[in-house]
Amino acid sequence: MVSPVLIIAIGLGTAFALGLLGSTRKTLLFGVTLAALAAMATISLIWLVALATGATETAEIHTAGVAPPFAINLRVGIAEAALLATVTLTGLLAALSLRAQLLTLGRGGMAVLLVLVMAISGLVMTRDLFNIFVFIELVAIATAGLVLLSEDTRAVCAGFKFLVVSQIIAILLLVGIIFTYHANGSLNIDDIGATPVAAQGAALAMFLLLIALVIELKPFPANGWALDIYTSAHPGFSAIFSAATGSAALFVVDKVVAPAGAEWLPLLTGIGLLSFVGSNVVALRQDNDRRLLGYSSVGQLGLVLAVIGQRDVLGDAYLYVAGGLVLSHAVAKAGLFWMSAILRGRKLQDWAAIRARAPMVLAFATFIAMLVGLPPFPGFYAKWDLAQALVAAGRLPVLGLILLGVLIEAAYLFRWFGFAIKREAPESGLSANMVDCGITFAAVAGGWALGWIWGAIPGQHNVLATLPVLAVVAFIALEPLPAKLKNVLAIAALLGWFALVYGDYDPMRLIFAVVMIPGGAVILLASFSETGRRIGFYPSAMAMYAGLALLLEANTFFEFFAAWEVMTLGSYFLILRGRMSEPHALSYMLFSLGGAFALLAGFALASGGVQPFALDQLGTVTAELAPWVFVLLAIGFMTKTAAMGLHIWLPGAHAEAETDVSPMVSGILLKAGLFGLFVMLMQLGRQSLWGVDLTVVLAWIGAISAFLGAVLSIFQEDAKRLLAYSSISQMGYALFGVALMNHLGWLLAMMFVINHYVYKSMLFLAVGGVYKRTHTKLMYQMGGLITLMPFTFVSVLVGIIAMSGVPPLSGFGGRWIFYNAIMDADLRLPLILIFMAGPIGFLYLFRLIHTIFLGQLKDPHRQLKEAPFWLVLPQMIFAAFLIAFAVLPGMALQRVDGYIGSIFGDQPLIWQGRAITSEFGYWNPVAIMVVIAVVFVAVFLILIAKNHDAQKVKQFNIVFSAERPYRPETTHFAWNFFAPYRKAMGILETPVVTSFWGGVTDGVNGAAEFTRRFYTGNGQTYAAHVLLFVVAVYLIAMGGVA
Amino acid sequence: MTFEWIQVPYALATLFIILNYGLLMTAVVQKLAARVGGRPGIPVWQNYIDLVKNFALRSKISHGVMYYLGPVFRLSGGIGLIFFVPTIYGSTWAQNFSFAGDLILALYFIFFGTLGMALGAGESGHPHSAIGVSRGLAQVTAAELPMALAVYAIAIQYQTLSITEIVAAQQGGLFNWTLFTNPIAVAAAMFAYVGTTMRSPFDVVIAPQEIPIGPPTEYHSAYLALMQTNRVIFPIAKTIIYMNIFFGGATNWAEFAIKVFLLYMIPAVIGVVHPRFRVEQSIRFFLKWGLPVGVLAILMV
Amino acid sequence: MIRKVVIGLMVALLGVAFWTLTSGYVPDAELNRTAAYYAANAESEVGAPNIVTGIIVTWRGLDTLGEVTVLFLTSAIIALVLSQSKTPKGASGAGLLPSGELLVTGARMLAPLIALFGAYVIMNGHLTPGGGFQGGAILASGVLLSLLAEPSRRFGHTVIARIESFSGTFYVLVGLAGMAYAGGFLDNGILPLGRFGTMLSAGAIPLISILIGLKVGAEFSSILESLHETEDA
Amino acid sequence: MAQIALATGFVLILAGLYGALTNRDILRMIVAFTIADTGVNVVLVAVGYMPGRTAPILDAAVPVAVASQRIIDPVPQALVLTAIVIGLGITALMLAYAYRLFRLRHSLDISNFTELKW
Repeated sequence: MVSPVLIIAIGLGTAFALGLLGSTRKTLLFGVTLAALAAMATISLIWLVALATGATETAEIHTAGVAPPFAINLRVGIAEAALLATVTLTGLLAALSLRAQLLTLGRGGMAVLLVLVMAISGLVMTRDLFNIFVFIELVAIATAGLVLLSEDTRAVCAGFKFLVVSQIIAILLLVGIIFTYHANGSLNIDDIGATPVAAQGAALAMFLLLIALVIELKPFPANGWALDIYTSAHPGFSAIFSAATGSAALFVVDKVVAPAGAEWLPLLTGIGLLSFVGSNVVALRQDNDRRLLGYSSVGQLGLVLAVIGQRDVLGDAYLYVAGGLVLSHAVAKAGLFWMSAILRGRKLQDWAAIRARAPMVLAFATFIAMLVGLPPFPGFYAKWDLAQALVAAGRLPVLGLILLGVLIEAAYLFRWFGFAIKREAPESGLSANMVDCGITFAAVAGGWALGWIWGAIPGQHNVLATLPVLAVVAFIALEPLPAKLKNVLAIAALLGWFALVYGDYDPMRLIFAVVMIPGGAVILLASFSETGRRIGFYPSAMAMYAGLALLLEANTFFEFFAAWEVMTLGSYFLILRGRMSEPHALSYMLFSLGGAFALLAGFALASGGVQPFALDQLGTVTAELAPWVFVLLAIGFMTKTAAMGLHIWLPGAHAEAETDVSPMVSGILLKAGLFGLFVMLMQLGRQSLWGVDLTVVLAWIGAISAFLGAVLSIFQEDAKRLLAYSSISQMGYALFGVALMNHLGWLLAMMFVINHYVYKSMLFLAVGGVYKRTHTKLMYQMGGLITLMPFTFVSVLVGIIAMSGVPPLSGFGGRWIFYNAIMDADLRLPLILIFMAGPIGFLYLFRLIHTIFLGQLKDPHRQLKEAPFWLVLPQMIFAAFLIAFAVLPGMALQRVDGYIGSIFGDQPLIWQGRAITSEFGYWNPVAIMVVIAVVFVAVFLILIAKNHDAQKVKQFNIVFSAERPYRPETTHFAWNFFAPYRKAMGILETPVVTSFWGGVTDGVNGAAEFTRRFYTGNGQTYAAHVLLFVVAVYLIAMGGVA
Repeated sequence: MTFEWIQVPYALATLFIILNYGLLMTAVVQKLAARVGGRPGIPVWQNYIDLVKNFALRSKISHGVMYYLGPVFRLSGGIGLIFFVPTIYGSTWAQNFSFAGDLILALYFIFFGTLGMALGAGESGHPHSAIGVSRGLAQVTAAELPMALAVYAIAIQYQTLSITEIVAAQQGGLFNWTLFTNPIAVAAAMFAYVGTTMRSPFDVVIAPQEIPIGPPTEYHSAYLALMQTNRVIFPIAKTIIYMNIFFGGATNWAEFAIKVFLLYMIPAVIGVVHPRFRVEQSIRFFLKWGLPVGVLAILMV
Repeated sequence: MIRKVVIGLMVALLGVAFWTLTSGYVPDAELNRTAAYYAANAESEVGAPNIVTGIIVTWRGLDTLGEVTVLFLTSAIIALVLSQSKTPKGASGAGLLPSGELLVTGARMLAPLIALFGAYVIMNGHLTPGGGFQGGAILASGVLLSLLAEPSRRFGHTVIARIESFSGTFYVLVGLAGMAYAGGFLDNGILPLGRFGTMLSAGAIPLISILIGLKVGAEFSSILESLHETEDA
Repeated sequence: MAQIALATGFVLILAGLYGALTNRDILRMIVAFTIADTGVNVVLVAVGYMPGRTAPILDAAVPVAVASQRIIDPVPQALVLTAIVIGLGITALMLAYAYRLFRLRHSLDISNFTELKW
């Protein structure tokens, strides 16, 4: 094992020795620089591997041959080694990114870079307070030098501002160090901690020391100086500044706070949280990519600072959590900065240029997922463990603020991603070259590797190692194949997985599994109509299905949550593919994350920090916590089912998605929320909070969703939006059913799971097929398509009959169970809304079929053909199923009924032959079907007997009060179809919820706009901010001590 | 209850009786209304004449499949409704096919014909038919609401959804009728009853004085004949439901004839003396008056 | 004005913090354990009578290496900063009047003396107050004198750069040698401690002092020269 | 005695900070920071001072055996040396920056360099 001191020696020695090589042979100089950095990185990695595998112990390195505290000593443990590896690798890659500038400037620049990397490494290793000061100053000076490598002349101003603040930091730090020395008689960190001395002023000295180190972390709002560096410096350097310097500075705070004592932790937490939330809020209004990354960086540093402040409760998980966050941030931020070197434009919209290169999009997605803490990246595991620990310690406000910050960060990061995917790409906005791309992908590889490592640590559940997620990775690799081939593989994968697992599921889970997995495969049939390679579709779709598959497999809270997040991420990418879906995908993502955070908090509350916690132990949660767990989980799940109030993401997201995506996200994805509700209610049962039965609240929400969803649906002009609102309504029914907490209510919800999947998928495919032909989704622009698209018409007709509950199709079964279910329930009032929702549902469905297929055919549509075969095929499968399911509901429901009976301990339905009898009524689907069919055929025969020779006339062969209307094709009645309804009940259409969320968004954005005026650009003002910050924290801290 | 072949002729016989009763009764009611207005009115056999005439018409056109099927849906809806509801309590043969389903089936099957009719008229391409359909649907959804609530109320009251059992519970005296045991539910239901029989003030959809809109103007010949057939049996089918669940049902055909006639007269009488509502006024009316009564009904049970 | 008041207020509040430190300050009556260790072991461990030099060069040698690096960085960066905004060609120093003979001669006479003094201070760093830094600064002051006396004169950048690089590299190598042949990085025990209090004693301290002196002198000279080249902007 | 030195150092620091934050001229700011640096150095040395003792150099007057009773704390002296050099380095760097800024804009008023903001 080589000594880690060599990292310092090599960096420094090479920096000095470059002068001996002469200043003209610049390529040689650069080569030597790279070799030195590579050697430093290699040493770090050797140590990292050795320490991680337990091959060696934490190394204590003494300088000058004397033991500490009398000489400076260095330490390399696992944390140090990981940071060293990060620092040196970032340095190496940054050198490559900066190659043009370094080659121009010659040895001076290279020497400065080497010294910078050396100094950051030293900062990580050293255990001596004053030595920390020396290294900090080295880093500061080197930073001021490397800032100048930018072609941007504004960098000079930024560098000066930075120096001014460095001076203030140096002053505070030195005063702090010397008085700490005076109080403790030692400069060695471990020594200070080991021998507590209660000298007067020691606390104040420690305060000065800590606050100086904290300012080094660029806390909001005293960070204008740092942001200017991010904005103007060369991105290659910004990567170091953010990833390496930032991580090292955090580690220094961590080192120093250990001896300082736990009483400082709340202060760090406070500063960290303020910084995290504040920076992210300000970033919302940022449109310069690098400055945005800057805000994000200081935010992330704040987050980790807050985590450092929680080290007292994190215990053994501390390194895992803080490390996960730090490394995620370092890799992602460095990668993003390097990527920004490839982009020519500096606006966020200019990132649309990366769309031309799929791997770049993958890279961008990877980095953003890492920053937000989504699986399978370390930040995700860290977030989970952090939440567990915080809740176990009762620090819910801290968790709340952290999650709020993450949500805001996700808002601007995913908005940015949306820009990249959807905005118009600037011409030649990309100056890609092998080296820059290579560096970026090194970061991507690093990110995935970290994800694997974090999952593989014993005691964790490795998301990446599960079969479905591996399949997703495989589909990323398969991207170059043609879409049709990939589609075959995708269907095979889904069916294969189902064949693998279906035997293990109870009937209820099995129903969900059938809907989600083979159900997904049926919808994928429609994807055969796509040509080309369809880049991005399959990994996203498979990620969603992987999430769903894992959701059903989940045994522990963590597995459930991880699956949930995988599903969310995949579906977000899927939804974003739609033509106009940018804002909707964003709101989908934000609501989903918000909901996921509610789940996270709920799970954490329930487990009390015990990991892993089995899902079926949820019921063991203590009585006073149970209602809160219930509330949090229910909010999380209802976000997914788009219950009223949390629904505004759904219409846009479902309506603007691609033709075959809409049925996936509507027919399948919504069921995940229902599944969650089932799992929750099965374990928790009824809960009351302040005397209110929470299931009653759920029932009310369900009823309101069912009603308002239907009302809003009838006013839509866009066919897919109509269906989307209808989903809100349908999920409301299901939610109501679940919330009834009786056997039949649950059976009702299960029936909705099946039915809604079938008819909503079918209708979305049908409308999608129409859209493919007419290129419009606005119903009043269509009409009379029945003869041109007969199959599509049939599927819509069947869908509508089924959905509105009219006998004889399967929707009626749902209604029948519903009535029997409510006979048992004491809930009366919400029923009124449900009763109203039923007929209103009939209205919008009629409108759908009428305005598209009946009425006047529009001139531009005269030559239309039936929808593509691959779109029609699944519809026909669905239609056949609906009819079969209507006649034989028992084939799916009987076993579920038995299973639910085993939960509630009753058996209200008696399945006798083909008839079903309940305590109150009876239902014989076969008889209904036969009677209706016979009557229908009989009447039909009478009519044929009389009118078989009816003259077929053109559609415009109509008269109106004995006159033929002039240009009848212009008189199709479709716009504002239910005008009387709008007149009578239009008030329900007032977008109250949308206004509410809009107000929230505007408020946050307004706060961001207001706050960022704070950054005047004046270096002196920034210095004053720093001083003000110090004084403010001083007053608060001393107040806290006193 | 299971199926036996004998039930088929039984059901057909019931249908036949109801059809003739309907043809005559609607004419009588119309005549009464005319007399109130000081006009002589139609002869009581006028409906037969119309039916025969329409069946005999030779000029017939078709706008397409759905147009063709519209009346079929419509009449199937009417006949089906009769078949799914027991007509005479206690009668062995007037039970029809009520074993197929209970009250809920009847309630939802009402929409079957409406849907088919609307679709058929829609395909005719006449813009005004769509206006008529949209008005009719808009109104009926609001009007049916009190009925749904009332049904729920009495289903809870009798703890059953089976029509036969509901009727059975009302036997043994006038005061066992739902009308007296649960007057609020009945009041609510009557809002729906009046609202859906297409009589003034809720008849803007088919009123002859309006612009001629809606399905009846689109059809002719045998199509119209089928629809006319339905026009006479459908209100009766619906009235049978009301009679069964609110007014003690009927134990024999005479009782049946009287009860149906009296019930049918309620909207007729109201219609004669009330001016017409526009659709949004109707909707507001039902929400403002019918709905609260319905709510009261389910709260009082 | 408001700005000044606000800043004044903040500075005053900081002053309160400092006042707390001052008023609560009690000078140590005894050396603390670290200082006591140094006092007790200066002879046996580093062999340098000047304990401060012993601390600087050996016990806290890493700080000193960093300190040298600070100067190295500064000089490199100043060269970078200034090279990017060179004054127009021909303007540099050309417009100045030639210095008087008296000045030039005096300066040339003094320069070797200054260099000698610098060398003395460096060499006696471990014995008396002084050392590499102080000596290096004195050396650089000789360069400064020359620059002031003869503004138009140019020093050889290359020579200074070579000295700078050589001394720095050698310093690191000496440090590594400490790791290989003695107790650890920058251990001065690679050379015999010699007789306490003599010139050639204290192990590698004189050697390191020389390297530091050369390095510091070269860096300062380089900085001065870079700044000098801009004087006429 | 020690407190006077400390107080002097602190006053210098505060004066320097006040000057650096209120003078808009970049050169004056740099000078002000130099004053503050000096103040820090005074504080450093003052902390190591012990009344009635001598410099930490072992010679005939201060034999090793009694050194710990005779000398002042050598550590702050070593630290201040480093601090001085680092302060000097940063000051030089700031001056170079000032020069560069002046070349850019022909102004030394810091409020003129605010393109980067928000």
